[in-house]
Amino acid sequence: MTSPSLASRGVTSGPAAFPVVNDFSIQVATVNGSGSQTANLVLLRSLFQSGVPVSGKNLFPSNIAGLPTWFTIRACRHGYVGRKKGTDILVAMNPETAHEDVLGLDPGAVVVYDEPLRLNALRDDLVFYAVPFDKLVAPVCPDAKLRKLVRNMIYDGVLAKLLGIELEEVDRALDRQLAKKPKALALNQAALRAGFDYAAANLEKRDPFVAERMQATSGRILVDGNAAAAIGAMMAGVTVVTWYPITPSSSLCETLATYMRRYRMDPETGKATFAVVQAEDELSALGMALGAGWMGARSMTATSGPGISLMAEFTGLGYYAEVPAVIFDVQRVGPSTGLPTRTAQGDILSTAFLSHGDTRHPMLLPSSPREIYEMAIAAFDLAERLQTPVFVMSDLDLGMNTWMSEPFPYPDAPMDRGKRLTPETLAALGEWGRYRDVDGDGIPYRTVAGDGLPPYFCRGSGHNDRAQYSERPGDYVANIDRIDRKFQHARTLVPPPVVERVEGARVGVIGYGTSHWAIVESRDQLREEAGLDTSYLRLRAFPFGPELEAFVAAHDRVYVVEQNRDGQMASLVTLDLDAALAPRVRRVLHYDGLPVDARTITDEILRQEAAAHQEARR
Amino acid sequence: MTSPSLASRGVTSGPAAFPVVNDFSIQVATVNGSGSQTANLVLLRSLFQSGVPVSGKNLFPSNIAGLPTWFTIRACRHGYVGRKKGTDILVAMNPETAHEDVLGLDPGAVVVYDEPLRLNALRDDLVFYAVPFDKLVAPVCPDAKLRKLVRNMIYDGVLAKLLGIELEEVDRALDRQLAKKPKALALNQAALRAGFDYAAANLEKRDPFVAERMQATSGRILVDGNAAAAIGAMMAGVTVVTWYPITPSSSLCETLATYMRRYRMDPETGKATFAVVQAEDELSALGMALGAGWMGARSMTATSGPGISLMAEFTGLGYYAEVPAVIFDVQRVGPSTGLPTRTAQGDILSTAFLSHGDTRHPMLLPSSPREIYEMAIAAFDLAERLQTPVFVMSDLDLGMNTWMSEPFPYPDAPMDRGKRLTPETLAALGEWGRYRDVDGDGIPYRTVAGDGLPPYFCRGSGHNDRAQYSERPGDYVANIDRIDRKFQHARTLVPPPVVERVEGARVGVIGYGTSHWAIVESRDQLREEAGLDTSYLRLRAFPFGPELEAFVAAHDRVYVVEQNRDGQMASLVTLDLDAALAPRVRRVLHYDGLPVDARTITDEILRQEAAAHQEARR
Amino acid sequence: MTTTSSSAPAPGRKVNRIGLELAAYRGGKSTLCAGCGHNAISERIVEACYEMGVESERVIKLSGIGCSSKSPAYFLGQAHGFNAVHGRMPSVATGATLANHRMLAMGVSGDGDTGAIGIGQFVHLMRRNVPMIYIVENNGCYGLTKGQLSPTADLGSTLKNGVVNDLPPVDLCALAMDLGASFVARSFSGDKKQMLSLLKAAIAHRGTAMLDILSPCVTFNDHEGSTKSYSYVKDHEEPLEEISFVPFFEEISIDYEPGTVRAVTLHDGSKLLLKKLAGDYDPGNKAMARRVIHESAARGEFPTGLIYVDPTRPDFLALLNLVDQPLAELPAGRTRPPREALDAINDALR
Amino acid sequence: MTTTSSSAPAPGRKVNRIGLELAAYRGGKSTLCAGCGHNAISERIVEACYEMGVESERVIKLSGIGCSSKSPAYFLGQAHGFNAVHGRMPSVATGATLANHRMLAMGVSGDGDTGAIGIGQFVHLMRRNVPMIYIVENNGCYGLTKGQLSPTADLGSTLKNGVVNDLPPVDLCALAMDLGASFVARSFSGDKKQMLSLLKAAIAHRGTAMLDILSPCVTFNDHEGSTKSYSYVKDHEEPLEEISFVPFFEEISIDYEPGTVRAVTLHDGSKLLLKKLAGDYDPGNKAMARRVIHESAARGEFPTGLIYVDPTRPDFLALLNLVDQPLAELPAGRTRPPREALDAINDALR
Ligand SMILES: Cc1ncc(C[n+]2csc(CCOP(=O)(O)OP(=O)(O)O)c2C)c(N)n1
Ligand SMILES: Cc1ncc(C[n+]2csc(CCOP(=O)(O)OP(=O)(O)O)c2C)c(N)n1
Ligand code: SF4
Ligand code: SF4
Ligand SMILES: [Mg+2]
Ligand SMILES: [Mg+2]
Repeated sequence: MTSPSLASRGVTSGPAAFPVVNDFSIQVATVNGSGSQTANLVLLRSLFQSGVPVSGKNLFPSNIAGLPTWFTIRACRHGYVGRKKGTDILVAMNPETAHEDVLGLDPGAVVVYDEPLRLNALRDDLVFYAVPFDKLVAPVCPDAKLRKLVRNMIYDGVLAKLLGIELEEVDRALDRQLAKKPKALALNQAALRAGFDYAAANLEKRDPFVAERMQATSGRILVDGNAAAAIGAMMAGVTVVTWYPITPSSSLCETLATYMRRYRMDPETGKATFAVVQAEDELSALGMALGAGWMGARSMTATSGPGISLMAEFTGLGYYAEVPAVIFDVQRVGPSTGLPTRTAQGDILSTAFLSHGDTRHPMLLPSSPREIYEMAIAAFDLAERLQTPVFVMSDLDLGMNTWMSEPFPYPDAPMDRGKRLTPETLAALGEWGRYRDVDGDGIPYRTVAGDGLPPYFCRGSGHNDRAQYSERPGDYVANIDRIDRKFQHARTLVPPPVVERVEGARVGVIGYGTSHWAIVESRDQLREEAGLDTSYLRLRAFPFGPELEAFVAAHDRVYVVEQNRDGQMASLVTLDLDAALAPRVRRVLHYDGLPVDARTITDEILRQEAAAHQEARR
Repeated sequence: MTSPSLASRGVTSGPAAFPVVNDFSIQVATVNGSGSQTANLVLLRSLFQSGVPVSGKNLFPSNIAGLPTWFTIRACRHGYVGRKKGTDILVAMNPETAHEDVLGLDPGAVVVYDEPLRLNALRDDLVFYAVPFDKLVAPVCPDAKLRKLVRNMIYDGVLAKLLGIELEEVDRALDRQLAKKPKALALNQAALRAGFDYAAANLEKRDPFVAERMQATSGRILVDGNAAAAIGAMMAGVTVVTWYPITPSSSLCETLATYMRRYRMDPETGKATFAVVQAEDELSALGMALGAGWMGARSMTATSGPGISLMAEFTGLGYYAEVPAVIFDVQRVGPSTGLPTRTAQGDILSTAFLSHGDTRHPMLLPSSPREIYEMAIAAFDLAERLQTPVFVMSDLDLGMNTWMSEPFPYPDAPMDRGKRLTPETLAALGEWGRYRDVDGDGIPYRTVAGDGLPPYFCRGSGHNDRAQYSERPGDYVANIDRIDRKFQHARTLVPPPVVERVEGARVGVIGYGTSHWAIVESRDQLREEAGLDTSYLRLRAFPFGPELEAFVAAHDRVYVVEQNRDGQMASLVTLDLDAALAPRVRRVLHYDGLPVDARTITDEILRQEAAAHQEARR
Repeated sequence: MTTTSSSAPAPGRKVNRIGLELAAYRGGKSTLCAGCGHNAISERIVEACYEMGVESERVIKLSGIGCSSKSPAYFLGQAHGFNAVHGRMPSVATGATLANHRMLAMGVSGDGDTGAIGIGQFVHLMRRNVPMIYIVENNGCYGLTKGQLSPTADLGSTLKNGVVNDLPPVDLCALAMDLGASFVARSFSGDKKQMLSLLKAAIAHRGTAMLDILSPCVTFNDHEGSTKSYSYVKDHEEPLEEISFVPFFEEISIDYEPGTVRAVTLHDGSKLLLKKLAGDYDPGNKAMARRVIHESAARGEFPTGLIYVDPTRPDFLALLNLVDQPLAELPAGRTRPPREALDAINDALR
Repeated sequence: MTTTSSSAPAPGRKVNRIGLELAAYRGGKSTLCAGCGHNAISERIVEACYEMGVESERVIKLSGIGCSSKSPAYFLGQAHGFNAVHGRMPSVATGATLANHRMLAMGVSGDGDTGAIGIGQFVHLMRRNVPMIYIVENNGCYGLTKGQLSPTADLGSTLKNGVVNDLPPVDLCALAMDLGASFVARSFSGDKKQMLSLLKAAIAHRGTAMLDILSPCVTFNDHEGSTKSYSYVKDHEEPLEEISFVPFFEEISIDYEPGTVRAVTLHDGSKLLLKKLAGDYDPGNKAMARRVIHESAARGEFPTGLIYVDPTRPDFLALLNLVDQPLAELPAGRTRPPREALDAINDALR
């Protein structure tokens, strides 16, 4: 909750102009379990409905109730939706953190606070607005027990007034949120109005931040990445979902179950075209998914770091016995239990090489809800085409925070169920071998129980191309080399990177996943503030395609931006490149559990650029 | 069981000289469970006692009885003890594989076979000796049920005669092997003599291979690496051993338990100064070891690939909560169950990065029984000094095969129990923080329950330097950076590589573990056959010390030789080097489950050298 | 559960009701030790499937790792098989049945595979009553890793090297029953007749049929001092009843005095006829079953036979309200919601 | 087991037999929900340790992951603690006791931590009878991950969102007892008196003392329809006996009619006095205990109190024949064999 130099704040980017329109971040500091979620989402949605690009990030503790929580809403007319370093408007509801929160603000920031906290005494370079929450809530909510919940809506009213958000939009947003609970709706409406009226009557606008209607969100939806992944998996036709609860992945399967109950019940019989099973742990969750994949079903599980570690042995089985399954890893901060409610891109290396022996696994790298929706669909196709576990590497920021998104497009391409033996193929091949590469892509044909075609014995121990047990050195080498050929072939099947080459740029940025949003903003900062043009390659999958090497070759230095300590993707990139290009790879790392912000990237790239030039001059 | 060009065979290395003295490999083909182990070890030991350098490698199937097994004894006056490609003398006892075994031999090889198999009809370019085993065994072993077991000793007698091994040495070796079973001893003595006498009377020497007394083994011992590791662990003062059976690591803990029952019972009370517990699985085995390590005991477990995968989550806990434990990984061929009775160096990458989040772990890389003995001791010191799980990466070849070794030296250095807080340190520090780095090496002081010093709460979740639960970004970063500092500091604590710089050599070889023995031989081949001088760096630990980069910098090309498909150590080397040196790193890989042999390395290095020169000429 | 269409046997060769010879049910050549109890069990599985007229194509064979877990390769060569990882067959089997509920799933495990590393998955499989046959080939030791004690080794039983087991055994039958398995039996690899009847009954049952089959390891655990040796088990097994199995496609032709035989009707209509031996054992009575298991164990005996059965407990798949067609076989048209569904979802998020 | 030297209490403040105030046994401030059953359990642990005069320095606290598993941070601030990984506390605790058998090990787990992911380690810990107190704070759900069903949820119990549990519960007491735990009890976070007596008895016992404590999750599982809500548990708990605990350092001062009270003498000499309630319950009789557990479960009741105890079964460490000094504290001179030993080893390999 610290914030950087003034230079980095919306207020002063460009000539310090009043008013600052649609470019601010609001941080609401509360305790969890206090019901502030409704107020925060209503505020977010009001801005969104007003056409202002927004993003919402919830910073919550790893417990259930009573600890400090911060919800951040960023409104940005430029469309930047990454985390912004520093807060422009603080809503200080939590006595426990209020002092520290206020002391961490940059000069000029705004503080809306609960009057008895007397925060205005702390500093004189901020704009303070005191609000007597308890006094205001009492009349609108006679039932004292409910006041805790309703109280928060007051700050929505205050902010609506201060920022100039149209009250009808707030009302509409509130309506959406509580449509099904008319009693709660009425109470909250009253609280909203109480806040608004109080501000109108008592608070004189003394800060520059203003919300104005724009047209930048029309057609968009608001959604979190876990829901997007769930919708994608459902549209991919998943039939077997096995999972074990773990933050931040639980809501992926829970949302999926909810959607499936709605959209995947057989219309005629009312029966389910899917099974969702809560397993006893992650080993079992993946074991079930593999059992189902072996039988020919589209199966998946979702987990986070500790679960990935527990899945190591089974992942190796899937790799070597060549069984499809889709695994969503909604990454959180490790190692071990780490920070379960904070975000990271920290499982890249251990997932790429998950399990003993020579193994490597395809990973998809979504950066937005729309993309994880599409990649969820792609992942099932890839798992069946490649006959191997495929990982979708999401993270807490994507999975649990609220993002604007294009609506999800209907998947027009038919499902790719991979190389399933058919009577025709069998006739054409003459003789079938489960693990025989008949066309050079390393991918053999498979049969599944019940399809009436020849059976085979699936195993994690050594086997020849007819799936017979074998300890022969030659059989082993032929098989493991073929599996590697398959992995190399995967380079041509996975989503290619998105490349933006800028004419004349000598510096490239490589990113992936949620780091994307801060990179987009940082590249503008680099260009606008330092005149540094950068090209950009956004990785969307491992193994990499040829675009990566071409990109690195075309630039003097490439900065791999990621959210871990050890430069995990940079390591994979380095190992993949022609070694002569290795010196061009640089690392920009951020790993404190908060989503990376543009300023951090900009500062670090400029620092390294300066060093590189100094080096060159020497 | 295939063999390469003639050029690679002892017979023709140098001018084809008769006789070929002390330079041959014997392969005994039997079925497992047939009791050939005694005969093979006796043969091995007879040569050893005659002063001839030997090594014995058992190629056995992953079942208990009835499948083909090959035991290879290499005698080599030059002292090479790596696997030799190709067999000089085949003892064909197994009807099932006899044909294939014979067809795979190089011309000029010798076949001692069971007469009824009529193998001599198969080829005319080999030297055949027929032995009527059943006829010979009947008179010396009246009890028909025992014949199967005694029968094998006959080929020892035949070979002793053919090769000219002194019968007294065979007798002595037999005595050692069966001293405790006088009945079996007598039967075997008779069989031995029957074979010897039969050969004397019926077989005319028609091959060049001869064993002659040398003085190259005096003072040496014969031992397998698992026993050596066990002895080392015992001498290291291990007190808690928790394990789960798995080939090829089981015998490590079983041997350790045997030694401990002998040498670690309290002389006064007859009570144990150790606990050996067979856990219910590998997760539990490591959990117990960590529990004991946390309490201040020296604890260990031993496993192989599948166990390593299962230990992923707990390893991350050990890393992040900073709990010592020693883990022996006796590597076998993966992925998954793979080839459980074949050797590999295939867990390097997955162990280095075992567990989700940013983790990395020290690994020691023993290449000989003597070294694994010493490294076992070092591992306990390192685990306590670094307060983290330390892996000793052995393999099946080292662990289960029979090696000549220097006797184990008594550890003169006192145990390093690491930074344990004492009342004095506490007084000097003023205030103690469990995770506070007070002197820059990244290693904090620790206390353990029962020591009377301040307690702390150990956890795998986020914590500050006083071991208090914390989700603060700054606390997290400070802590994880310190842990990385500790890891960097480990570079200076782990065993340094063994470097042999050859004046003027432009090519370097990098190896580790059991690949060493074939590398030694290959370097001689490269020099003698191709005039290629090579320097050599043998890695003994990860993380690497500064010697590695200096070595690479001093050579045009370095070949990392290892026994896996993916060049796992080469990857770690590449990532560790100054990127400008990366292009110098080349890979020589062998991964068919047999120990790598010199010829494979030589051929591959020469192939790549030729390509490099051609490249340069273009 | 997967016994289907019959065809007239061709004259001259001995065939079952679907026209197949016994040989059609065999698998690869065993690589287990000669005399291993596990081999006898494989033979009984072959016979049971033959006699029941099971279609191999509708069977899936699953296992973990161990000598026992190798056996699926040695029976029913025409069925798909999955030799998974150590101790984790239950989850793989659960997933497989979810994907295709029409298959007859047969799992084979060992006492180490199930009782040690796999006990967690075992517990949850039993609790779910996943429809499958779960066979534990129980030899009280780890055969494949050369004879270490397993969690089913009895208190006081000794290893070949003299080590005495000082921990109480896990009783897999008691555990399975308490957790919810709907068919629990114990047998002995040396008792061909009993095992065969139990296997056929397990095939006819719907739900988890857990068979704990004492199966001596002749290489590592067949010595004096072991309570899992062939002779010890033979001397200490205590059949609860004399069992005959009458498949649904046959008439009951056995004569018995009224009151001496209890008949249990299984899911597919087959019947188990239990002729009373000692006492009036009722395998439908969990409390009695529990008492008998624990009392015999205290006496050092192994009760064998059908210990517990509840043909009515719904199996795990029944709880999931699945469509009839196996999930794995659903066409895309039934698994990808229509465009309107996605439109509605998008709209709700606007 | 770790109650030691007493000192005279300073006048004026209320102290225990080793001169410490209750406050000395407290831990950090709880971050659990207000009203969570787990908090009540922490308080009882504090009281039990205070009343027994336990030395905190001789206690180790262990846990897995979950709301329940957080609790060790909230009691006995002067003891070492280890918050391990989900479901794996048993192995860590086993290793810790191996290293130092003089410590009083207290493990706290949840029903998810123990019953789901951790059931395998639970089974083996019970079987080994590792000397420790093993508390399951049982709320029938996963609190920390927001209320999913756990394996101890009862058949038919509903989640807040209406989902009905259709699998039978794992009865941890029955399981622990059958597997070999030597002290098995059930209590309720709302029953202060009973829990306190049981905790003190657990401290006095040597071997695994497994306490399954029903501990309602007020946030996710306290609604109508849940069988683990505060009111449901209160209405359905069925005490087996009225318990009083007399520590070894006190005289029995309770009056009772002869024949109405059963006394159990524990390892350290303390006594449990069990006043008979319904029937003549004997916690030394496993068969009776088994019967009562299963019968009450069938009635939808939870029997509470001391279910089973065997003060004589040797604990796991006793089987290992360890030297008296804790292994972790042995000096190098006792753990590194002398030079002659190594010489002998080398010689044998020559
Ligand atoms: C994760 C893992 N750990 C250990 C092993 C080694 N292992 C193979 S089989 C086996 C025990 C088998 O015992 P059991 O299940 O009783 O089968 P049996 O051989 O006695 O029939 C073990 C420990 C393994 N394959 N995988
Ligand atoms: C390996 C792993 N999987 C999943 C989780 C997520 N997780 C944390 S606590 C918990 C369940 C806790 O339930 P319970 O043990 O009953 O404790 P309660 O919170 O109800 O007290 C889960 C699944 C985890 N931390 N680690
Ligand atoms: S070792 Fe034992 S269990 Fe394994 S095959 Fe041989 S007899 Fe059977
Ligand atoms: S969520 Fe439930 S279990 Fe967790 S602290 Fe709150 S009440 Fe207790
Ligand atoms: Mg077994
Ligand atoms: Mg719970």
